[in-house]
Amino acid sequence: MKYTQGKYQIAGKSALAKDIYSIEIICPEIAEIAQPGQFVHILPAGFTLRRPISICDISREKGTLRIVFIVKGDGTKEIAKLNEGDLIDMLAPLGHGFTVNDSFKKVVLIGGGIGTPPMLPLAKYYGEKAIVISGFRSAEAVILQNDFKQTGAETILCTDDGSMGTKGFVTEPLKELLKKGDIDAVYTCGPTPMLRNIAAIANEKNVYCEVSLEERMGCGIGACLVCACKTKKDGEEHFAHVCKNGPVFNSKEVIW
Amino acid sequence: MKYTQGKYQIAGKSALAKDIYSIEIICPEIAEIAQPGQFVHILPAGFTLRRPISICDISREKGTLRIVFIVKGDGTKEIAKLNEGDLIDMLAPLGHGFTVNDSFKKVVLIGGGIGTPPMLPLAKYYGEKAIVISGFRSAEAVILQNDFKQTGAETILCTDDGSMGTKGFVTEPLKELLKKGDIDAVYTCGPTPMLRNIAAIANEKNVYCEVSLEERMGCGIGACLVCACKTKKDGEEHFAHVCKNGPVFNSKEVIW
Amino acid sequence: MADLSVNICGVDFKNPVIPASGVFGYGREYEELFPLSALGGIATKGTTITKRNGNPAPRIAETPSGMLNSVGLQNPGIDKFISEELPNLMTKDTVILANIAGSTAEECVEIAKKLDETDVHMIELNISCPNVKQGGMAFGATCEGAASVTRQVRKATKKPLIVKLSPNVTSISDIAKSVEAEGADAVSLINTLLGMRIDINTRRPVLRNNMGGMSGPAVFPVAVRMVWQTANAVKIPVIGMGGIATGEDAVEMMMAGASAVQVGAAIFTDPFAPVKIIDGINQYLDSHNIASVKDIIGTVEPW
Amino acid sequence: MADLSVNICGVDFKNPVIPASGVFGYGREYEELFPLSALGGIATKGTTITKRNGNPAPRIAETPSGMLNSVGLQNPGIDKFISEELPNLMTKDTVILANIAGSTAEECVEIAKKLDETDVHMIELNISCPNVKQGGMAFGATCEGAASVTRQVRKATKKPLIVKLSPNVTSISDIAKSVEAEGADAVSLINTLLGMRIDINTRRPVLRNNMGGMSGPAVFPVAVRMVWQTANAVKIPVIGMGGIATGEDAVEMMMAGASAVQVGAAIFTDPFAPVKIIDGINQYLDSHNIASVKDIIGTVEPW
Ligand SMILES: Cc1cc2nc3c(=O)[nH]c(=O)nc-3n(C[C@H](O)[C@H](O)[C@H](O)COP(=O)(O)OP(=O)(O)OC[C@H]3O[C@@H](n4cnc5c(N)ncnc54)[C@H](O)[C@@H]3O)c2cc1C
Ligand SMILES: Cc1cc2nc3c(=O)[nH]c(=O)nc-3n(C[C@H](O)[C@H](O)[C@H](O)COP(=O)(O)OP(=O)(O)OC[C@H]3O[C@@H](n4cnc5c(N)ncnc54)[C@H](O)[C@@H]3O)c2cc1C
Ligand SMILES: Cc1cc2nc3c(=O)[nH]c(=O)nc-3n(C[C@H](O)[C@H](O)[C@H](O)COP(=O)(O)O)c2cc1C
Ligand SMILES: Cc1cc2nc3c(=O)[nH]c(=O)nc-3n(C[C@H](O)[C@H](O)[C@H](O)COP(=O)(O)O)c2cc1C
Ligand code: FES
Ligand code: FES
Repeated sequence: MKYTQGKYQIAGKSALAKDIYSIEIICPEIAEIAQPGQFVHILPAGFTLRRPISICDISREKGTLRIVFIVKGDGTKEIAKLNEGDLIDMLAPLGHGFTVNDSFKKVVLIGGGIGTPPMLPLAKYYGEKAIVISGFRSAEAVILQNDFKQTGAETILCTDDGSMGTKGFVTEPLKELLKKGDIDAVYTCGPTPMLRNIAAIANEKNVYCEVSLEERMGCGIGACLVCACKTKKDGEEHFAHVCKNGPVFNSKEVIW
Repeated sequence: MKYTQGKYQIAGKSALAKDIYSIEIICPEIAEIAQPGQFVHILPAGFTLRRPISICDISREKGTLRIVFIVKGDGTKEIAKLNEGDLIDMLAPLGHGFTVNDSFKKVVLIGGGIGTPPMLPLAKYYGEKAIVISGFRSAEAVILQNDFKQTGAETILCTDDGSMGTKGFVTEPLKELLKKGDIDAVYTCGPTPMLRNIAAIANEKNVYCEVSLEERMGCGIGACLVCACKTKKDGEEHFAHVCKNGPVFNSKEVIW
Repeated sequence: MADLSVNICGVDFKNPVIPASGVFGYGREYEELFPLSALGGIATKGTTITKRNGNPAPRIAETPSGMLNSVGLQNPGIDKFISEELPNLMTKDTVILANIAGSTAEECVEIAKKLDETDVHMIELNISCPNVKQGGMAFGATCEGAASVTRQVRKATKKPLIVKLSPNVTSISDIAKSVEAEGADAVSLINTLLGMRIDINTRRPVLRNNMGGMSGPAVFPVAVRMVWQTANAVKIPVIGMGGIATGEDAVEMMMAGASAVQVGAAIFTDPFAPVKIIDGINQYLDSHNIASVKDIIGTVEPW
Repeated sequence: MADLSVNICGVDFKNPVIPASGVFGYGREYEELFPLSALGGIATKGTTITKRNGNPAPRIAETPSGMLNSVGLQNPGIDKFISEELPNLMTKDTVILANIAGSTAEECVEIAKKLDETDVHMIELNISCPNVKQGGMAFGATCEGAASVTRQVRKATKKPLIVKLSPNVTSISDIAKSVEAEGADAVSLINTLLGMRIDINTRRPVLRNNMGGMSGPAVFPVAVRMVWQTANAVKIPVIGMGGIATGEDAVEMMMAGASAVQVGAAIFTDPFAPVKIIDGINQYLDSHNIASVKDIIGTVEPW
């Protein structure tokens, strides 16, 4: 694993929805090695702990990364104050990302709410082989749909209240897709109950499934053992660490 | 005593010398009642305690105050980051200022280093009746000399190293002036040893003398008893409070 | 507008927010900014039997998200407090907590007796001041010491008796139990955590008294923990303090088990802090559809 | 370039900066960022006799200028530490402090015996972990408990023995004296201050373990005070920690009496903190024309 820490310049910032911002960061040495599913660990000015945010886009040509985040508490509020030209303090790229496989013919990418951003690098990788299912509370919270379309992937949009796309949960279209039997893998990120349901569905159909988990972090690199999550491997239970062993896990390893 | 707290807009900022800044603040309700020798209590963003800074100029017409301060530690460094248009959090005007007297014919105002700013409102009040003695380490630290000249006051400049004005301490010209016997009052602000010497000299010549003291503060308004200084009144020793009983004291009351 | 009133030891507070002893003097200076009647109560500066000058200056230092003080109980003495400050305070339509801080148990008893003859609503017995050589924290450091001074003061007054505890102990809940057993009507906590800063250029302690008491947001998690442990250990009400700066902080402290809160260092940062905290509590209650602040006291559900 | 070397209990440190136990693992992850040989030493994660999973997550919370953790000594057990981590660490040209944390005195003894047969430079006996039910802070809360476990572990090893003390006590210097009397070669302090945060929307403690240990800049003044008191009470060296984030902080802690410093939470804020602190100490010494860092230890001049 390779990572570095420094202050990097922000090339651009935009608001995607209420309290949701997209930031592009100039960090060639990080962009060079970053993988889909990895994250960056950002220090909001004046805070003690860093905040983990998934990588939403990687441009090796431009030497930039893009992140998309929602203002949740004081730390993300502070990060949201940054503007084009400002410096952002990052430790990156971190974690074990998604396993991509060139031989896969058809994959499903499922993002729930602020879990959609890490699906974008996968959509770019798989292109027309990907079907992206995105789920949001309602129309105001919908983000990144054009970005997904531009990758060539097929997109399916769901909202809880039906204010945009289909009304209902992302698991409905997933079940439909899995019925046909030609899906090689499911990749997903979002709220834990959603991940658990998706893992169960994929498991039942015996489809390879990777989930991206969240846990509160200290170091972000595997040293402090703060970000424990229960996993099983070869039948044995043990505490893995989301920052280093994850955030992406084979869904069969996770103990929900 | 009347004071208020709020966030006020900065009308202008300039650098006077290395690490020394002048800030003009739009605060009509404070400017209306502020008196020479009073101070403002500024909260640097992110700090627990406020920082006391003397009022250097009061414009009732423009509704502004001016302060001049030196970057000393983290708090003043933070205040120095503020720029025109930014808001500054102030509790003001505070303290007991200088006693001015219309019947005085000739007064001496003595400022040492960053103790010169509070002399300016006095110079404006007394105009040609005032002789302003300013003392600085060296030429690079000299501030406010043009401002003093514009008040009509006579100005005498001393530097410790002789790189500008007369070489030597402010007490030398003071002694000369007091010899003539026509000085009604001495007002001074600066480092404690300087104040102590000036007080002794004025006392010896039986000239009325007021000194502006410094002490670390909490509330700034006389409630917390943090800013104690030893004084005597009617022969009795007691602990006065720089923020409320001062910062300006009759030099005879101070126990050095 | 939710119901903010609380009742502690039979005394009605219009809201649960009280400026802490030592930061608010006797209210005169803050009255320039807001009416004292807006406050739930006022804890007055710690009073000794005779006038005290306190420790030499500097008496304050800034620390990360907090501060140290070493004022050392400067006050005019109990007689002047009763003759010159209390009558004015009693007209302010708010609960007055007279904080007493004798250097010996006998001194505390004498002060309590004098206060017993006044109209003051409550007595807060400070057995936890870290800034004086005698009395102060020494009383509060052991269960026996705390119990003994409480027993004696208890006999001297029929006023509701709050004992203010030191956080500089191995088990604050044990101390709380020992003062409860001696008839304390409530406990308040935490007083300041003993700390020190050194000026590395002069190699001198920043405070002239070498050490001082730390307070402000930095200590908040320690205070919440101690209030929670204490509220689970005693049956009498707990008044919580230590680092409270916002309405949310006050709500958190009350959920931990505090029936009311005191606000210290935050007043230096923002002199309007107490009234903003009252507003903040009300906003929290309204936005969560909670009718009364009493409904949140001690409601944290441990894992 | 000043001389940064110090000697503690006969062990030479090239500089006085040591990442604290628990934040640095066994160094593998930070080695990606800087060579471990740059460090004065490394205190390894607290080791128990058998593998421990630690407490359930969340195990961390942010607080004003600080943090809480409730990891609860997750570690692979002493045998795996000795076979899989220690050999690698011993090649890194830095002093290795093996932190041990048994739940009983017997367990500590057993771990110490196993370490005695390795090349590890020093043993740091943690009698102060606030995040485990057994052992941990319980040992460190009384002089008798601290003395007893120290006495037993002392017999089990000839390695230099550092005892790591808890700040959650009435008198840390008394505890230090009692472990000194039983043959501790040094003491290190402070471990974390017990704290708690509550999520006011869910009414649940933020940490799944309800309480956790507070560290980071917020605790620095308390740590400086405790190091000063302890250094004045014992003759053995004191290793200081708690909130150190800059070279200036390290200098302040050493003036208070620390012969070396450990750095915990600051590493989360800035993974390069230990090397920046080494630089900062050097800069301070150079700009003050001080030839050796040894010349500042314990030099604060109280008023
Ligand atoms: C691997 C990973 C990738 C993530 N990617 C994204 C992303 O792309 N976009 C996005 O908006 N959010 C993402 N999150 C969630 C994001 O980290 C939190 O929303 C953020 O840390 C909240 O910080 P705060 O200061 O605003 O909130 P506060 O609640 O004030 O934070 C307090 C503490 O809790 C931690 N915390 C709070 N919520 C979470 C959470 N859900 N996960 C981990 N730590 C948390 C904070 O980091 C901080 O240490 C990701 C989390 C993880 C673990
Ligand atoms: C009545 C009064 C008027 C003043 N007027 C001016 C002025 O016009 N211009 C100017 O440059 N300075 C003035 N000072 C000094 C100024 O307050 C300090 O330089 C400033 O507080 C330092 O803050 P800091 O955070 O930069 O330093 P730090 O040393 O980091 O401050 C730490 C703490 O010590 C306090 N402190 C440090 N030095 C002083 C000091 N000399 N006096 C009082 N508190 C101090 C700070 O307020 C803070 O609480 C005045 C002080 C007083 C008491
Ligand atoms: C300047 C100052 C003076 C204090 N004086 C007293 C006092 O006289 N009596 C007392 O019981 N507590 C005193 N305290 C402690 C406070 O009442 C309170 O317990 C402590 O500051 C914690 O609250 P905070 O974090 O909100 O400041 C004082 C605190 C400060 C900051
Ligand atoms: C995440 C974390 C884990 C810790 N684990 C241990 C441990 O296993 N053993 C130990 O003795 N101290 C442990 N500590 C305490 C630190 O070693 C140190 O004493 C404390 O954090 C104070 O230093 P700081 O303020 O620099 O963090 C841990 C601290 C943190 C933050
Ligand atoms: S955050 Fe430190 S191990 Fe994961
Ligand atoms: S600073 Fe509070 S009394 Fe002067």
